[in-house]
Amino acid sequence: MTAANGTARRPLLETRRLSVDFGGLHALDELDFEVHEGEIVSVIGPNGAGKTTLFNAITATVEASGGDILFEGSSLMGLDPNRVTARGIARTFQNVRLFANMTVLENVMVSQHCRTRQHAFGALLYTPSFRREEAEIRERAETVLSFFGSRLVGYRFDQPAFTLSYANRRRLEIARAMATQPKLILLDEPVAGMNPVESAELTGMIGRLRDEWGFAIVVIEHHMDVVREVSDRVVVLDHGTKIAEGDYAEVSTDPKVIEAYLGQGTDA
Amino acid sequence: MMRRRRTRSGAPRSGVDWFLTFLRVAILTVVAVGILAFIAQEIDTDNPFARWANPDATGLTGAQFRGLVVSGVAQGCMYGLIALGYSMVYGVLGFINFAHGEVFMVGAMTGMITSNKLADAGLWESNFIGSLVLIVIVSMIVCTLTAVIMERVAYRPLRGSPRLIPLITSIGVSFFIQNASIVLLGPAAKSYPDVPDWVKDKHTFMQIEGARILVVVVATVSMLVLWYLVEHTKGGKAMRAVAEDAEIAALMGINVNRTIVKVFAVGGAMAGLAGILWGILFRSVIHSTGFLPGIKAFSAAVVGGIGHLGGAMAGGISIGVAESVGPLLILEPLGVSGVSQLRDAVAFAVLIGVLLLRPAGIFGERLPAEDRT
Amino acid sequence: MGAAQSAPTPLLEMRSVNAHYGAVHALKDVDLSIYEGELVCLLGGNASGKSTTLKTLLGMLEPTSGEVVLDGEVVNDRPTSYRVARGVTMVPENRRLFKRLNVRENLDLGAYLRTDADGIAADMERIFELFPRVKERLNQKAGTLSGGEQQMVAMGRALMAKPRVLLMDEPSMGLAPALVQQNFELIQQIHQAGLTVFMVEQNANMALSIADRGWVLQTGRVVLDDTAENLLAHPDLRASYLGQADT
Amino acid sequence: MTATLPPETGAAGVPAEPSPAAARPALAQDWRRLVRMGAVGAAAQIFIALSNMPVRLDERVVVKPVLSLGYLTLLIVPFAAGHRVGHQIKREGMAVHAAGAQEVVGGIACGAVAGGGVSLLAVLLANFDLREPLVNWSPILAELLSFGNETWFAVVIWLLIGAAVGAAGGLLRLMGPAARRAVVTMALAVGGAAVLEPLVVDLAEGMRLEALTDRLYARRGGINWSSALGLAAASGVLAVLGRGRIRQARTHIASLEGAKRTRANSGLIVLTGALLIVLPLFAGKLTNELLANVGLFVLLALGLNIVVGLAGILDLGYVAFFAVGSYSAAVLTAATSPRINPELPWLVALIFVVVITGLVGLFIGAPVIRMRGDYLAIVTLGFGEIIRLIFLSDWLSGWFGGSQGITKIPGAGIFGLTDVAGTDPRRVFYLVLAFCAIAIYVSWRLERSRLGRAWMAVREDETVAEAMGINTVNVKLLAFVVGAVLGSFSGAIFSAKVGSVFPNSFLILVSIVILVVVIFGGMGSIVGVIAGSAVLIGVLGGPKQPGLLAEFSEFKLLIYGALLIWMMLARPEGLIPSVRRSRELHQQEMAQDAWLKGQVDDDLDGDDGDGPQAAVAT
Repeated sequence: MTAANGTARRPLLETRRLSVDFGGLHALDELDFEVHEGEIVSVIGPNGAGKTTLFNAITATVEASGGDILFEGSSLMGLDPNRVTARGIARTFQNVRLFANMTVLENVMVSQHCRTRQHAFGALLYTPSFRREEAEIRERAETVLSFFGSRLVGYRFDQPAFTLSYANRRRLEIARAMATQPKLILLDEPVAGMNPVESAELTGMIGRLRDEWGFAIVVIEHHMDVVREVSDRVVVLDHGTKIAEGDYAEVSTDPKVIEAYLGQGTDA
Repeated sequence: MMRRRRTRSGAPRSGVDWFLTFLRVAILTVVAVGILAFIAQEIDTDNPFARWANPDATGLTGAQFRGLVVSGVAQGCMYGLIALGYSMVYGVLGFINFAHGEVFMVGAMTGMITSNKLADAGLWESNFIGSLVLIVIVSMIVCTLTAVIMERVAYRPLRGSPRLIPLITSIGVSFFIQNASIVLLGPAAKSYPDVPDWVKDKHTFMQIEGARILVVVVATVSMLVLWYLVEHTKGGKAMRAVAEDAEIAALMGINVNRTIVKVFAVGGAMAGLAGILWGILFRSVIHSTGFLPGIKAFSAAVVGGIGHLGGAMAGGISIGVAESVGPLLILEPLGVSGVSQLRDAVAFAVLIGVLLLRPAGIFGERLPAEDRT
Repeated sequence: MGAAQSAPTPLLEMRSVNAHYGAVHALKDVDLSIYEGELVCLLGGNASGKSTTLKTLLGMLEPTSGEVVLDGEVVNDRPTSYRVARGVTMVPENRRLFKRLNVRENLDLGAYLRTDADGIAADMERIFELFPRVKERLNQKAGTLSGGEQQMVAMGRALMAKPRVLLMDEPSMGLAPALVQQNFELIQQIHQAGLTVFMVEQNANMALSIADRGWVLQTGRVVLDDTAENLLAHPDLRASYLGQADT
Repeated sequence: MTATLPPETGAAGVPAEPSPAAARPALAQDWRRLVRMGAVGAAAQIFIALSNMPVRLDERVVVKPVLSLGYLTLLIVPFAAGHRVGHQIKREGMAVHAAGAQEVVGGIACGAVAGGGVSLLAVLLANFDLREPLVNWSPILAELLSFGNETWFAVVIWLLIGAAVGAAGGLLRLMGPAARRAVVTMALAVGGAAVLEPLVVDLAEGMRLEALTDRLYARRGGINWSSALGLAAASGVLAVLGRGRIRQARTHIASLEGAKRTRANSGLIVLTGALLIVLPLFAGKLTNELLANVGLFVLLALGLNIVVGLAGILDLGYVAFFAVGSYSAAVLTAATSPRINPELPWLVALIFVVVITGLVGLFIGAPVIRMRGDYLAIVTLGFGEIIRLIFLSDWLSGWFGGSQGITKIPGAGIFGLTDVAGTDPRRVFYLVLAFCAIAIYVSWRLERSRLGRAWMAVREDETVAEAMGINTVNVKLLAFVVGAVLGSFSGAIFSAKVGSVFPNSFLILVSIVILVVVIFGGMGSIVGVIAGSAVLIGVLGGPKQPGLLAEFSEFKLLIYGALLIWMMLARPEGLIPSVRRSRELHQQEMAQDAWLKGQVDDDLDGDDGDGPQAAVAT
């Protein structure tokens, strides 16, 4: 888990004794968790273990009640969600939340908001810099969408997002996260509801996201084959605390993990 | 399954946050300074602090102050009764039934019509209590019907549409009922017949008018009955289930439509009751009677924590007392002239202040499941 | 096809049902029959019409043609409550408990349509026997339970309706492996206790491992109808639904 | 196959319509539905009669000498009931029964039941005196209903009228689409000509075409019956001939390439602009006054449209900015302003007005912008009322004149040109037109910018928008302030036009009327909002401004209320919707649809034949 190559690298993201309370219920309990640059970390654990809460806390969607979150060495505590995104953390949602009535392209264009600067006056005066930036936004959106191959291109650009198939919605959500130009992407159950073929395809893409785009990635997943395929490291949560950590082989044989999460029968 | 972000106690971050903090501090300061100045002028009207802002400070006598509080409480009980309708509908359907205030107006109008007919027949004087019971029943029936028809015609077809659509519709309904009252019944204010002396006069008991005692007693009793119905009967349990997740409630065999109709009916009946109490207390009603009390009752529901029965009543009383005492307690000592004109502005200010200071209300909100979209 | 071994009239049946969502033909001539005492499953991917089938069976959506038959009676225009009273109950996907209500109230609501106080009390006891953990949590708000406990309450709530056939909507969706396993064990357990179970699943492997028979639904049409064994061995199914997931 | 249907699913499990038989005998009716609809119609008839509309509107003649507006209000209900009773829900994959005699029979029966409401009322009127609560319970009404005859005559005649009109309604269902279109066009042409009478007469005078109007209209108002027939015939023919072409042209323009389409659209805009500039020159005072009023509301509605339509913030206190704009312009320009009176020229004052309103917008916006949508609505309403109460109060009457308001406000002098004041509505109109152009430009440009996209995202899902890096608070606040500033323009023009401001010009009801205009026209749609103001304010009138149907002034608020409800139920996307809005509102219907299709698409990979897009385009 520590960087093997000598230099004691500072982690990209680090939570220190992070706690989140929901009215007396400890959703996260003094959790230490870190992600290094270029790493894919899977977070697994039983339902209600605090996985999504961890994402919400990192992206400031819920308030942490204690501890600290450091991103590139500086604290994210007290920032608004949009500032966190501007710092370079993007996410997807467990139950796919697209801007359903905006087109595919607009969904990706709008998520570049925090990377662009044009003001209302630029738009009103139709200045050259405004036009240039609009063109850039569009171009970048198309680049991002082209990552998904033939799935999200061409005539689909002008389709409202709600007309997409389920798998494409999940893909578009990832594209939207990519367009915020993050350093770290948090994927919340990216293959949930996909069939095995689609799921395998996306699993490969998660790897390419890291290799080609250089993102660090945290994945929450229940599908153990996906976890095995993508993760450099697996972190297992239960009741808001970390019960195991290591590579897939270590974790999947850990008796505590089998007890709390995997169950006996599955030879995953 | 995302939780709504809670308001944070941490340091403000953006300009808007700074401004809000400033506003919160400003509101509290104005209230505090006002009250201090009031206390100062109560101690001695020549007190420099009392004279600082308002050179003509006169102060209030204890009896005056008590009178204000009592009338505020009575008023607040009526707001509380109306607030139940807002609160229950919001709890179940997640939208503000803006027209609920008009149901209250319909109640007061019905009371006016029936009581005048009874007065013509001589029953009003000879058997006041009996007549009162009668007009309460008639008014509750009419209001229940109004609320139920409203639900059937305007709101049921809109289930599942985006949040603001039923709200806009309810504004239309409110507008329609108000103006229907104008074209049918005329635009002039209409009065209730005279009430017996024991209702009008101040009683030896703390110098309170009988009407106000009546209001408080009736409101308390009906609150308790309603609370029992919602918390301890099967129908009440169905209401709570529908409030939380209508789809699953239907799966349990609960008739969701009928349960929602019941919610509207109960809210309507309470508004009808409040309408009669209003009529007995003020003995005058006009087409716009429902507007301000409606807004204030909604504020009361928010203050108490929307979706909470007890909260509605507590909120109602808070708002009633605040608007009754507030102008003289805070604004007058600060040197604002003509405070009685600003009474309604104070009520609105209370709503804004509450939402700024404590958005979830005293008891916290209970809203329909958020992720149902 | 493989249904003939059971009783002659099915407990719950769809006869060439067509259903529409707006202008879209969501179910196309779907025939299903579930016999007393069976454990059967309906397999299909997203948007294949699985949940439309459930809605149609439960009366939340009226078929445009065809018949839904419950114990020999055509129930097309009967509301959900009637069907629940006649013994059709569903355990929804993701449990969907009434989180603000406590466990006891949740169970009570399961028995909403029943009036036999004694029977309700007896069933409550039976559920406590089945799930002792539920009894411990009786006065706790349902929202504060762990995932596994919530699943038990959801099952218990459905059983409180005294169903004859239990519909399970995606019992493995979004659950941890251990929980999926627990869930399927629970299903088997209540099936062995004599209940008819109709399960709607995406996870074909898992579902077919415990089911007697199954159907495969594709864009609203039943494309396969066979015993679990045959389905598991079917090449098309292996390719499109089991993927490389089966090891 | 693109027929949109009411959603028939949902938690409520509303049972859908029973399946119709393929062919039915004439008497086979859904009697329960018929009686229900008839009863609703009867209740509506009684309500309309007792609201005094027939009596008050009897003076306005539509077709001389057969029809007055008053009677029209009573005829419309049985017609609608008769038409609707045959209404069937069409579903794909199901035989829609062939229309036949049963439609007419149903229409007759239902219309008669509805008309029976009036009969019932006539009997009640003759035998009871309910004048006490119901102010319009009068012999005049009884006389009107019985055409001056005995009560029994009223009873019989209204049953017959109801049946006849109901039959007409049923007949309309029988017609093919072309014939129906022709009939509707004919009705609209005659009705439109009658409604527009004052306008047409006024314009004709300006263009020296009195001969035409003398032929068309009767001396004391109303269309001559002969001209009505002629008009109907002409429009019917035109409808049959022309309709297909218009549609052709429209699809042609829509199918053009980007640049060409832009050119076609801008051509249309220039044409409209030119027409609007030329028209007032020929029009008399009445028309210009009307145009100025409509323009003022267009300006207000465009401002509110940015807030409500684009950013999705339901601001019910929009009148506050209108008020602040008016008052600050008044204080800065009028010599009679009580405390400060710099007597600035209007255009200079406007700069300050914009700044002041912007600040007020920030001040009101900042505390409310984080609130949930519906709380925000009520709180803005509260702010709107607080601002009016403050202008009204004795407390600040030293500044704003209290209930006396500020009077003798000079007109708006532009670049040394003569004053634009209320006395010359034509100049006011031009001023309004200029500002409308600004407002349109602003809305149009902003919608297609980074900011516009952010507004859309916030309207869709605020949490996600925030998570995607949008500072939702700032973005919404900006919408609020832009809306406020546009509102202040109309305020400043208003005070110059009227020459005085009083607190009572800024009641909450102004907010509501503007909201109705925006919703009626189509939230988020610039053309829709303009059309909405033109139709509503032009015909019915604003809160205090008379419209073409000045006789309606007593009832217009009632109608506004009813319209708001009806619009939300029947056509929530408005008259001329923005594509996006209609998507949003019909998403539920289409989502399933597209989802299923999308899945198929996926499997087949490619093929965009009639994708969901086809269903979206309206």
